[in-house]
Amino acid sequence: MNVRLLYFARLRERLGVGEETLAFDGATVAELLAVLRARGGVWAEELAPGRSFRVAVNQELATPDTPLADAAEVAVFPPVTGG
Amino acid sequence: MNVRLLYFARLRERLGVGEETLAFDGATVAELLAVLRARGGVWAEELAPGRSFRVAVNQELATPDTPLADAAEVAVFPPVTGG
Amino acid sequence: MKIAVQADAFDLNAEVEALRSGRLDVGAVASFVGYARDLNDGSAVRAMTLEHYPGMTEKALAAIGEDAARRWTLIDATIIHRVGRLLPGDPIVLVAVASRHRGDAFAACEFIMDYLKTQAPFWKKEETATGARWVEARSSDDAAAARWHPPGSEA
Amino acid sequence: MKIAVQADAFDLNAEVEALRSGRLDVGAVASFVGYARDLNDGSAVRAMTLEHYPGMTEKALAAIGEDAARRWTLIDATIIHRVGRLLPGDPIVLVAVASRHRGDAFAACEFIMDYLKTQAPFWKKEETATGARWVEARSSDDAAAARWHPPGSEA
Repeated sequence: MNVRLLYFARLRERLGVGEETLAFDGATVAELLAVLRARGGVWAEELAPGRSFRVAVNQELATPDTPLADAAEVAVFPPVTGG
Repeated sequence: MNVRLLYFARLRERLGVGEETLAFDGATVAELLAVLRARGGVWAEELAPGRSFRVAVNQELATPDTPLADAAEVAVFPPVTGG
Repeated sequence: MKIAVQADAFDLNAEVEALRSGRLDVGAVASFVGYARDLNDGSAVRAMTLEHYPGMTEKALAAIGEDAARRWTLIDATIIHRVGRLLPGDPIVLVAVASRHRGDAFAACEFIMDYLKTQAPFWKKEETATGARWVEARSSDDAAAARWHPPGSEA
Repeated sequence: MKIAVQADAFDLNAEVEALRSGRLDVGAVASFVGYARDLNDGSAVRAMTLEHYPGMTEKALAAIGEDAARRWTLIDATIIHRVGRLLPGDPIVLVAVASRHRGDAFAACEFIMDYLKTQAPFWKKEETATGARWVEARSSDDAAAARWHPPGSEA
């Protein structure tokens, strides 16, 4: 299946990409993050377990076990700082 | 000594007076209230112990034992309802 | 601190702008406006008249504001209360508090309103279909003010 | 409920009047405006740029407002957040809540701000003398939001 990935703010700048479409065979957010970390370099560093970032699936805040379906919109971003 | 008495809101209407100057020989708010109650009628009724009213001396909220000096401004009024 | 007791309406924008003007360290302004409602204690209200105790009113409002400034880290505050005859929908009271961070502004603004409701000498008389009546004080207002200073906790 | 994410400034008077217009049962409007400060974490800030996640932002703000409306007795609420480049002194966010009684308006307004700070996808990038930097999330904001929903208390 394909998922659409979005990156925001400091993570967008550090990863050097704002959005991408990724072919992905896993079932959860945790598995998707493992695929991204496997890219190594800044991906492994910024998305390491224990780093402070958030994931939203279809525009709702998600957890590692949130399931992913085909065409899911998955956003990865730093803790929010608005208001 | 003389004290200046002010009455507000429902008490002003019930007592039928907005202000008066009173010759008074006592020393505290409690003694002044006793003098006013001794007028009988609506005075005894509205200022009876247990009725809900407030006293300010020189524009500060007072208690029964607040002392009174000559020319004190003493206001008697219902619980406030502004805001 | 600006304290005003007036018959005229106030302008929320103008008051908030005056409160923070030239202060680029203001991160937060919490404000409250109280309005005359058309219904109170089950009766339709046609109008109300606000009476106050000139002299004591201004002192009481200033004391409430200074107390707030001691309890929280504030930059400035404005308290305006109207008097005279008001119609349903008319604004009655404005409290606005400027601070660096929002927690101080929110807490001080609510504190000022709670104390104003129980300590400042204003009285409302309502005109209803069955005649005029003085509004009775609410025990919920005493309870709101007591939240900030539980009996016996301080002098 | 009005939810808006916009580059333009907002008008506090106009928003508060729209919020309560034609509703004579409104007794209280609590509002909050957050401003860009000229100093943050010890550095002078020349300007800031607010980025957001279009689509999710509006949903998150609406969800926060609806949550407030379930917790308190509200008449209406307005939430406006600006995005794009802002200068010190510029207003960033407006939350205004109308209710019959002030306790509901104050609590809901502060609740919305606390949740907005931790749940709505906005990010600030500040321009300082030593370059641009992304603002780091504050643990005090998480703590403020957690006040309303202690861990483990509800689903």
